[in-house]
Amino acid sequence: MDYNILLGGAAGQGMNTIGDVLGKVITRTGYYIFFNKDYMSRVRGGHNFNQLRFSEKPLYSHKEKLDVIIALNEETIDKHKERLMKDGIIVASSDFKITDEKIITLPFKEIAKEIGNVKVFGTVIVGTIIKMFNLSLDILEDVLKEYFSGEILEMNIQAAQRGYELTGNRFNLVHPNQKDRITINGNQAVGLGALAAGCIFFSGYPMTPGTGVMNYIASKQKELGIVVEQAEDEIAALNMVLGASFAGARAMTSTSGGGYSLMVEAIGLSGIIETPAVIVNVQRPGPATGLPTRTAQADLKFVINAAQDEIPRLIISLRHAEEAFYQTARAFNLAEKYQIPVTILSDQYLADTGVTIDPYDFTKIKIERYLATKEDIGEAPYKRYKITDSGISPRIIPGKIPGQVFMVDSDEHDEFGHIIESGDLRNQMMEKRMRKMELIAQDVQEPWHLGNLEPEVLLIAWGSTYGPIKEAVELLEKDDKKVAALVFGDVWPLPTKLIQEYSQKAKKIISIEGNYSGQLADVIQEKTCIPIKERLNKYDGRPWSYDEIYRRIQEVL
Amino acid sequence: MDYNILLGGAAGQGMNTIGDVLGKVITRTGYYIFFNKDYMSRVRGGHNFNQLRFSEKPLYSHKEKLDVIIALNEETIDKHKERLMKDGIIVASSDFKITDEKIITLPFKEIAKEIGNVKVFGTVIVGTIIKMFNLSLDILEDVLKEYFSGEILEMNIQAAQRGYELTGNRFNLVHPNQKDRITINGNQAVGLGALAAGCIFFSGYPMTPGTGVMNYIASKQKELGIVVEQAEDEIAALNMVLGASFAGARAMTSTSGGGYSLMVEAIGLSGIIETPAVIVNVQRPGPATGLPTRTAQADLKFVINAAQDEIPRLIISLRHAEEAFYQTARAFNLAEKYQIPVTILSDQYLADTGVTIDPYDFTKIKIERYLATKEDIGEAPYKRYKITDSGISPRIIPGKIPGQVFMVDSDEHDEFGHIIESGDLRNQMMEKRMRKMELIAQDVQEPWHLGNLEPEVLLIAWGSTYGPIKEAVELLEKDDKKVAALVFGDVWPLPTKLIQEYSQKAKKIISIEGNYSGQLADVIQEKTCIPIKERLNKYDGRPWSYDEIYRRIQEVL
Amino acid sequence: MLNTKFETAKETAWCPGCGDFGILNALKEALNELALNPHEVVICSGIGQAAKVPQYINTNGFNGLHGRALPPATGIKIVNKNLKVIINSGEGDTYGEGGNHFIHTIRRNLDIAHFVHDNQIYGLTKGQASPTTNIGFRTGVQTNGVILEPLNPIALAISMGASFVARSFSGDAEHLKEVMKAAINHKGYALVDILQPCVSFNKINTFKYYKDRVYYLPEEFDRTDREEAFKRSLEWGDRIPLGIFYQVEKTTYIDCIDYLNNGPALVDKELNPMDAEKFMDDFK
Amino acid sequence: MLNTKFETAKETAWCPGCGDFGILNALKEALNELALNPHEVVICSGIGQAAKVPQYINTNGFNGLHGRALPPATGIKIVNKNLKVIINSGEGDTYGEGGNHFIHTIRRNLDIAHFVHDNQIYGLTKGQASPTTNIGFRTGVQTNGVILEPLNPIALAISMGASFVARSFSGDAEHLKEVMKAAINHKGYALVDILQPCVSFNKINTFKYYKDRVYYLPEEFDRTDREEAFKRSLEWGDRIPLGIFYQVEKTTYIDCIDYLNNGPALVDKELNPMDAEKFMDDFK
Ligand SMILES: Cc1ncc(C[n+]2csc(CCOP(=O)(O)OP(=O)(O)O)c2C)c(N)n1
Ligand SMILES: Cc1ncc(C[n+]2csc(CCOP(=O)(O)OP(=O)(O)O)c2C)c(N)n1
Ligand code: SF4
Ligand code: SF4
Ligand SMILES: [Mg+2]
Ligand SMILES: [Mg+2]
Repeated sequence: MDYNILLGGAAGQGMNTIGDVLGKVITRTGYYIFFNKDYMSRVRGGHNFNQLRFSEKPLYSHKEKLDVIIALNEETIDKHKERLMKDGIIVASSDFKITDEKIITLPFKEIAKEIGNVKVFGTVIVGTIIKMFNLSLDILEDVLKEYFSGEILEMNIQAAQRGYELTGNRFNLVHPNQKDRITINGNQAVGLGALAAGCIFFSGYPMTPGTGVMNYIASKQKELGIVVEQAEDEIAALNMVLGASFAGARAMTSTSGGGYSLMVEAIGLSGIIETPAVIVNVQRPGPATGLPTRTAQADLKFVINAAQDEIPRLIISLRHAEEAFYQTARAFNLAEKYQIPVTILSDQYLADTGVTIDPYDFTKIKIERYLATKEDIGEAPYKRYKITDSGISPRIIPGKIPGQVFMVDSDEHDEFGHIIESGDLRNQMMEKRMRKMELIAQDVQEPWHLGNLEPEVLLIAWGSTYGPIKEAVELLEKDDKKVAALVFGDVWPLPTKLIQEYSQKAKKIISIEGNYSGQLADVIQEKTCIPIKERLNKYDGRPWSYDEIYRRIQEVL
Repeated sequence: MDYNILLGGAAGQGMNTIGDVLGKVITRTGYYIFFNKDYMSRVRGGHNFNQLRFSEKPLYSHKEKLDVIIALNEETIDKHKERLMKDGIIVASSDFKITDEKIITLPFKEIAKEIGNVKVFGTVIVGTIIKMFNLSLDILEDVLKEYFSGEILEMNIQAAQRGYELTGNRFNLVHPNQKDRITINGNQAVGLGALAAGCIFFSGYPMTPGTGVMNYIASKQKELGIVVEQAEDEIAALNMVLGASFAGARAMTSTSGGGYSLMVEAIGLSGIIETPAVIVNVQRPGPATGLPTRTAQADLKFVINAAQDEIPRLIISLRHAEEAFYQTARAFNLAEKYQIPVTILSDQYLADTGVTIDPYDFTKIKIERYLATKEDIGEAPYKRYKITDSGISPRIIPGKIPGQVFMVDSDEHDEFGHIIESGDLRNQMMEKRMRKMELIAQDVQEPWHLGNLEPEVLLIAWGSTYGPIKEAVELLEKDDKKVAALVFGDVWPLPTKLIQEYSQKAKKIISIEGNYSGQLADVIQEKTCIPIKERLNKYDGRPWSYDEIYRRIQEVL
Repeated sequence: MLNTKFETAKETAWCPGCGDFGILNALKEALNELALNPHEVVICSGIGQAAKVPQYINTNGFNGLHGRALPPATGIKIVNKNLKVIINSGEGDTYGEGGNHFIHTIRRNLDIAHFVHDNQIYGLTKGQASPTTNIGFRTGVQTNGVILEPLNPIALAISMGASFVARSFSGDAEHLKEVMKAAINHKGYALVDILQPCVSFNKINTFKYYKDRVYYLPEEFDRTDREEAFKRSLEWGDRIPLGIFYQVEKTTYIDCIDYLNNGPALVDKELNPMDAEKFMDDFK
Repeated sequence: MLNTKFETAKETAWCPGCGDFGILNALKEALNELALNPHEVVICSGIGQAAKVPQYINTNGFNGLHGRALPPATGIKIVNKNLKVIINSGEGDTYGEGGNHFIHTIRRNLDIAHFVHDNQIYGLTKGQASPTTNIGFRTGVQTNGVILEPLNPIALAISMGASFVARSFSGDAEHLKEVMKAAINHKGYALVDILQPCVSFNKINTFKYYKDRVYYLPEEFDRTDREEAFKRSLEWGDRIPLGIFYQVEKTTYIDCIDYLNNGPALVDKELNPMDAEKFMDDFK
């Protein structure tokens, strides 16, 4: 079973709450949900929609076909009814003028008015849906209790009951039983990962869709006794993070492409002062302001090459909310291990989409600081940039070892961090820093492999396209197509083993990306000279869905 | 003949004036000079040196071997005497304590004191050198008249004469006769090109070595009635340029890598609002502050990929002061033709090196504005972003056509520049903009070819390495090596015809670049999948010299 | 809809009740009363709710980057002094991300008018503290309430030597329009900080909040006294002064450059490559 | 060479006669007299001649990007309140490229001391106008002389609500040292704008120029009166006041956050992944 509900209306109509409440009820009933949001860059009005798909099996993508459309306004029906399945239904308020055989209009607004609060209108609808899917009104009431209290809670419970009574059961479900899963989105997963990893300082400047990470961490700052500081701009944000990190804190910032642009110079700084930083870029379509609330995977080559000259760095793209948590924690460890900036590439699709997964295993998170002790560095004057075989120099933090001081310097410097002009020393320092890339390359994870082991067609992708591709590949395999996909998480330094291996087997390589030119394909060509000529690129600001990928691949096979 | 004079001392000792004056005398005598500067990031002290090479044939590189060392301090002798030819000489002040058979010590300081102004000390030395090379004291006096006046001039003329009388003729030269050439450095050539191209607004923030472009243009602002505005930061600089350009001005900014980092967001803006801008990045070694006064070619991949998402753009690297002038003018035309940001990549070596060339032919400069007229756009409301086959929309400037207004918008927009959310329109706009890349690709110039037409070894390079490679290839050809070089000027979009062609012929391809990893080689791999495995990379902040390239290529042959 | 040349058919994306509507209307009426034509005007903005103004008015517009409304305005005005250049943007845009441009644009004293929609919140990004948010205000980021001292734009502009510094309120259409006209007519840089209720994210500084507190600077207030202006600018809280705090004549940027002042606009200059040929002599 | 714990063997790259020497020496003496140890101190700077201070003193140092001295200082102080955080940088670095951080750092009121070497010129890049260069000053870029109104750091800081605002002069070692000590001891953000002759590029605002003009704020001057301080701050020209213009007690950033104020420094916190495990409940 695999149901798909669309909830559409204008900004400000409370759609997110309806979706969240419904999602919680469904999750607690034992289903996996996939809950994505399509919204405009405005606070009221316009046309937004959420899609809530659920199944007793894990879900990885939204889908096109709809079973239910819940229309908070008439526009929703116009825009989406084409996607409705033959036996699908549209649930609408009885004051709507549109007529269509699939529409069930119900007096949601009237009931809300009767209860005495127009705002409970959404809860009436939730009640109705609960009934249609044979879900539990008790669970719904539990969830409402977490959202509301007092009189408002009473009204909502009443609203739920009245909604529940409005109609009958429509979809015959036998509910599963597993109940302690979590439903989390990408921004929350990154935030939680950062908290688990011991991030004690966060500085950022709001930018959709990266703000969610800051919001999440801020919501826990008091409880954990950590600090989230809103900076005056993104330049300040990353420079504050570097100051905090220099002083010994695990520190992080999050933004989107425009803010990342402003951080570019400080990314170079992180590289040359060898001070760790974790920077989350939640991608949205550009150029410049672009489409603020939509999705893209179009900053790959930008973040790989951001800042003048060359530095060692690591770029991790996130494929799924599940790994987002673990990868964020890993980012902190590797940033400190190599004393480098680590960029986490997320995107709006991943960031705003709630998915149901097994709870994270916090015991798997190890905080590895790689700090040198007094004993490690000995009595001699401390060399912050000691030239070593690995390229990694022992790192201490200021103020902790009486008698030892050090400085970090954005100029090219000697082992003590003091400014130099010598070509020789410059070479040594550049080589020392870049040597770290060789070790990082060993820590880098090969792409995830999906599908056939001896594929004729090899799909190449990265980041959040993983989910849709996973479902598409499963369908293609059912059609007996010899298809495999390599979906990259770590993208820089580029892991090349599997791509070398599979490109030899496959007759055809097709990249699937969320950008105009096929950026990962370019990077693969740059690093391996394996030509990737067929490129499926999507850049309309919307995520790939598995059905779309399935269709497009069928076309080219 | 081919003489090489080194002038070394501390910052603040007047070395640049000595070099400039001497250079002018030599140029006016009919020689070609190549005058490069090696200086530290400080105002006084340290060790700086200039190298003045001259010949009756055009010169393209500095060289290692020296004929004369003029030592303003003792350190100069220590640092450079190894490079002195067997019959070379060192000219030093008689108060120096160092002894060496090649040293001629002369009482420069005493003479200056006798004249009554220690500052004329440098002119005494120039007088001496003039005599040694059998140059004309009259020409020297003419040059001095352009630098000084009144009493100071008198003292300098006296100093020149006294210096001239101090020693005899050392090098036997028969002087050539051609006399109206110019000696110009890369920053001046870019500035002059911009003025010729009708740049009427320049905004920048000082950053070595990019400041020279701003200084040059500023020096002419009053005479031409144009404006140079020093911005509060580089972000403001490029945004001002975009405002000015929107309003109809040809406008420009110059900076170095750190400043370019800060311009990244506005480069994306230029792309999406389709407003032309010319941005000069005079490269220096990074990361971050790096080595402020030294040279590098390490921002190539950075500038190609700067800014979130993708925009059409053109990157022109400068190979020589001669083309710097014409390419800058071309940059303005192409920026307006395609309504894009054009980045000019220069570097400290090119920027600060004076070379003698034939005067520029200003009649070759055509100012092509590509602006639409009232008639072009007609009566209907004007569409700034009209979707056309070429991707180029008719551009007008505000205020000129009563009844017509328009807006530019950093958000994704419709044909009128108004913010949109539609995926369809987004696709159309993205495609419209990126379609321009196809046309730009046709305007892009193939690399310069040097050497053999059927080479066994193919060298690949870009930008200012051109000069040293040119001389090195000539030497290798004299050794009967079948060597050719392709030296790229336009680097993005990458012209691929010649590289495709020559890579088929050559058995070995070697890239020679001024960066750590071989960035052009990477770009070629990305765009053509032609593997470039041998890479000679220099990243010590010093320029390649032809002798060094010659030696390194011999080693690998 | 008003009946001016500046109307457009475009539907706004603002929340019903937002103070931005009042500002947009006042702006259109001010332009209209000043008998300006749409093509003579350029409105520059950054990104934010306020910054959408150029989208909804029939003039030329430069809707640039967040925080960067002023530098393009500067470039435009320098190269074409004949355009009326107006900036409408949010206080986050202006005093937050764009703070550096704000202080340096004042120093340039170009003849431009700057209208800051000050809702004491980041509206478009859904309610984080802005530089003018009051201490104690709680948001999703400032979960314990704002602890940074709010920036006082009036005091700051006066300290930077701005030649026209005013405050108005989106809730008083007439006052706002008149102050806007004065700002546009003022020869030099003119700042108007406009109190603007955000009905969605600022439930503290509401229409009523402002209405209860604002008062008008008295007729006899001496707008040319900088120290007095500074003193008044510190008033904030129970009583919030509206009006022109400071206005003096001061040479503008264009005044200082002879050929800009007395010549045609830069963009009207004929371009000829040969004009620069003589500079080659320097290199001989 | 002085005889403090803060000496280093490193040769400076400054011009002989530069005012930066006096500032460096005063700083070392001030730290010495405050009985601080090198490892307890971090000096942050941007890029410029002034910004080389951390290179020449035996403390911890963060020599960051041009214009960006303050944000790292902010990050450092927030996570380790036990460090003495001092910023030394040029006026171009601070008020030009870094202007936005300057105004917002004041708002945070962290307990840090900020020493601005104000030579009214961009020294390291060889003599362009800085935000404080006087009108009319000619440079290679400002070929007709500066036309932008100079930024008045004292007035600006006072308008922004800084809790300690002072001016001193590199030519008066004793005064400078004492003001530095007061700034370091001040609980909260303390600005000292220091007049500093640049012998190479500023031939107008020389040692003598300053010496002839400076005077000391009188003993009886009331440093807690903001309006009076503002008034005094406008004095510039024939007479330039030195001293502490304004000093008040104000809650600092750290004061406002209970667990920072009463707990250990953030960097001394034990990190344990399990502390966050409970937050998973929110997602059930
Ligand atoms: C570089 C960059 N950083 C952040 C953002 C996100 N952003 C858009 S509007 C805004 C704040 C707007 O606040 P304000 O200027 O007060 O305008 P309002 O929406 O309140 O009218 C932010 C932070 C952005 N677009 N670009
Ligand atoms: C992003 C960036 N822009 C420009 C520069 C070049 N730069 C270095 S120092 C400096 C000015 C320094 O002036 P100031 O801060 O007054 O210091 P001073 O040298 O006068 O002490 C500039 C513009 C830079 N390093 N980085
Ligand atoms: S969020 Fe606030 S500022 Fe934005 S439109 Fe709504 S009410 Fe206005
Ligand atoms: S240039 Fe000026 S500021 Fe820099 S060291 Fe020399 S005198 Fe000092
Ligand atoms: Mg606002
Ligand atoms: Mg300075």
